[in-house]
Amino acid sequence: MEPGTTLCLVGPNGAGKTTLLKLVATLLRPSSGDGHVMGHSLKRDPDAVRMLTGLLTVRGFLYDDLSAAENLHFTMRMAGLKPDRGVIAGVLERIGLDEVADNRMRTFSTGMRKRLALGQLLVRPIQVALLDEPYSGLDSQGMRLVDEVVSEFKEVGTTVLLASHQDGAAVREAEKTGILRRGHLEILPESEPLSRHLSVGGPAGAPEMD
Amino acid sequence: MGPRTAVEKVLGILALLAMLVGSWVGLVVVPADAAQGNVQRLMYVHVPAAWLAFLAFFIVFVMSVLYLIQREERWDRVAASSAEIGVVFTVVTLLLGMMWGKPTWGVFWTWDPRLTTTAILLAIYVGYLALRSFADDGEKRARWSAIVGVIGFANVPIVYMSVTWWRTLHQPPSSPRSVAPEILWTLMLNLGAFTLVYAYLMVRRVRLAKLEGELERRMAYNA
Amino acid sequence: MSVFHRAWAIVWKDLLIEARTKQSFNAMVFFAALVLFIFSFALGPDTELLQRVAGGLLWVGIAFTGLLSLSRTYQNEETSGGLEGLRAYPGDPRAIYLGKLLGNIVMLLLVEAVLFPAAGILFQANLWPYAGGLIAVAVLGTIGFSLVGTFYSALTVNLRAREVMLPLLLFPALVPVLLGAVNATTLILQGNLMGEAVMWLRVLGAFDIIFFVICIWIFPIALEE
Amino acid sequence: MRKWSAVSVVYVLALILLWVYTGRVGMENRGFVVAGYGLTWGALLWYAFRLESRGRTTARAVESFEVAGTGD
Repeated sequence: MEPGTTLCLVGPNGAGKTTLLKLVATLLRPSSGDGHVMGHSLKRDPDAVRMLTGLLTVRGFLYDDLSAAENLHFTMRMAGLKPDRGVIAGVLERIGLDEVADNRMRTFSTGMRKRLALGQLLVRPIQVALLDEPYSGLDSQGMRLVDEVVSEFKEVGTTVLLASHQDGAAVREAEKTGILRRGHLEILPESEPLSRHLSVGGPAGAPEMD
Repeated sequence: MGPRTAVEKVLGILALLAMLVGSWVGLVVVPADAAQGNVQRLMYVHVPAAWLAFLAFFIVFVMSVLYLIQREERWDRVAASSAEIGVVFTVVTLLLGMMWGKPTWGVFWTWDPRLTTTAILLAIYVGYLALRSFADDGEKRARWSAIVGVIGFANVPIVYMSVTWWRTLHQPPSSPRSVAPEILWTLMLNLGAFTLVYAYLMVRRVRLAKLEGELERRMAYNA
Repeated sequence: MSVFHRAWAIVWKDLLIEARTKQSFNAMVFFAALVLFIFSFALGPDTELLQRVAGGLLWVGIAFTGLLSLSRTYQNEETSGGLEGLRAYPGDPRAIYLGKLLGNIVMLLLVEAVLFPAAGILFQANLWPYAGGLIAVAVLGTIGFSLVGTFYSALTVNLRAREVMLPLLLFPALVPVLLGAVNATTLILQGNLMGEAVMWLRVLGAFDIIFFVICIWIFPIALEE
Repeated sequence: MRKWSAVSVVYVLALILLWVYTGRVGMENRGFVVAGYGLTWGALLWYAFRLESRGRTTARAVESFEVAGTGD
C-alpha cells in the first residue's frame, strides 16, 4: 500500500477482518507466511511494527477507573513518550472530551469511550492506523469526527486500514476496498461501486492472501 | 497407532526379558542383605524407578529448552511423552518407598528430603500434564508447557537443598562403594532393564503423540 | 531505559486504580485475617502452641492471600482487552512483567504490614524486638512469591480453568520460598537472630535471584501469541 | 483385548507363585516385598497396555476423518 492511502475492509462477520488487523498490529503471529509494514517484518521485527502502528479496537484499550486525561497519559508513557499536558489537552479538545477530561471513564457513554479510544491513536505519532469498526456506537457527530480524523491521517501521510460494516465518508472515500471472505482478501477494482458490498453478496472467488 | 515396527518389537521383547531376569535375580538369586534382610530386595526396583523418573524429567527439561530455541513440534512431543512416563515412574517410586519404609523405618511416610523432593517433583509434573490438558491450541500448549518444563526442573535442586536443610534426619545416600558387589550388580542389571522399559514406552508414547497431533490437525481442518 | 519507564507507568496506573477503588486491598486484608482466625480456631486456644506455629500460620495466610491478589493481577486489564492492550505498545514486553511484579510486591507488603501486627496481637507475641529480621523475611519472601506468581498468572491468564491451574503450578514451585520464610520467621520469633535464620534468609535471597533471572529471560516467550 | 486378559492371568498367577515361594523359603516381611514387585510390574504393564488402547482409539478417530473425505 502507498503511504497515506486508505484501504477499507468489508466482509461478513467472522471473515477475518479483526484477525487481519490484529496480525498487522502484531498481536497475533502469522502461522504461515509473513507481512511487512513499512519494510518491517511482522514476524522478525514486531517491535518496529508496533512502534509504527496504532490499533483502535471495538472496545478500546482503556481503564474504567482512570480519567480521560489519565488514560491518554498512560498511553503516552507506554508508547515511550514523555507525557505532555499540552498534547493531551489538544487531543481531548479534538475528540470533544475536554470538558470531561478529569471524569473517570466509568461514567462515560459508549460513544465517549469510542472517542477516547480514537484519542489514543492521536497522542502518539503513527504511520499506520488500524481502525476496527470505528463507527460502532457513535452518533452522527462522532461519525463525522472519525471521517475528519481519517482525512487528517491522509493529509499527513498516515496509512489507514479500516474495517467496517457501516457506511461512512471514510469508507466511501477509501482509495481501495478489500473484501474478506473466509480469510481470503480480494481488492476491488476502483471503479466498482462499493455500496453493493456493504450489504450481503459480491463477486465470488477470491485469490489467496499472503 | 499401527502395528509395532520390527525395532519396537525387539525393544519391547528385550525390555520384558530384562525385567524378568532383573526381578528373578533380585528376588531369588541374590542373597538377602546382611543388615536389612529380605526387605532390601525392594531396592532393586525402587532405586531404578527413581533414577528413571529423574532421567525422564531431565529429558523433559532438555526437550523443553530445545523446543523454546527451535520451535519444532517433535521436541514438544518427546517432552510430553517423557513427562507422562516420568509421572508413572514417580508414583511407582513413591509407593515402593512407602513399602520399603514401613518395615525399616516403621512408618509409611517420613519427611526425608529425597522422599519429600520426589513428592514435590510429582506435583510439579502433574501440574505440567494438567496444563497440557487445559490448553487447546497446539502451539501455545507446546510453548507454555516448555516454559513449565524449564522452570520446574530448574527448581528441583533448590527444592532438594531447602528440604535437606529443613529435615536432616535421613541416612546419607548409599554410595556404591559401601555396598556389597552382588547387590551392586543386581542393581545395575535392574537399572538396565528399567532403562529398556523407559526406551520402549517412550517410542510408543511418542508415536501416540504424533497420532494425536494428526488428529488435532484434522479436527481443526474440519472445524 | 524505557523498560523501566514503562514498567513504572504500569505500576503507577495499577496503584492509582487500586487507591481509587481499594477493591483488592480490602478483600486481601479481610481474607488474610480470616485465614489466621480459622487456623487459630482449628488449633484451639493454646497460646503457647499458637506462638510455636505462628510462622507457619502467617505464611500460609500470606500464600493464600497472595494467590487472591495474583488472580486479580491481570483482572483490571480485562476491561481494556486483556493483556492485548499492553502488548500492543512498542518496547520490550518485560516491562509488563516488571510492572505487574512490582505492583504485586507492593500490594502484598501493604497487606503484611497489617497482618504481622494483627498476628502479634492474636498470638500474644511481642514482635517489636524482632521487627528488623521480620521485615527482611517479609520482603525476601514476598519478592520470591511474586516473582513466580506474577509469571505463572501471566501464563495461565488465557487458560480455561486458570483458577485451578495457577495454584497447581505455583505452590510446588514455591516450596523453597515457603520453607525459607516459615523457618526464618519461626527462628526469629524464638530469638535466633544470627545463626540458622540467616541461612534461611540466604536461601530466600538465592531463590529470588535465580528466579528473577529465569523469569525475566523467559517472559517474552510466555507472552507471545 | 485378548492379549490383555492373557497377560492379566499370567500376572496374577506369577504373584501367587511368588507368594507361595516367599512363604516356602520363609522370607520375613514378604508382604511388602511381593506387594512392591507386584506394584512395579502391574503399573508398567498397565501403562504399556493403556498406551496401546489409547493408540487404537486415536487411530480410529483419525481414520473417521479420512472416511468423511474431508481430511487430507
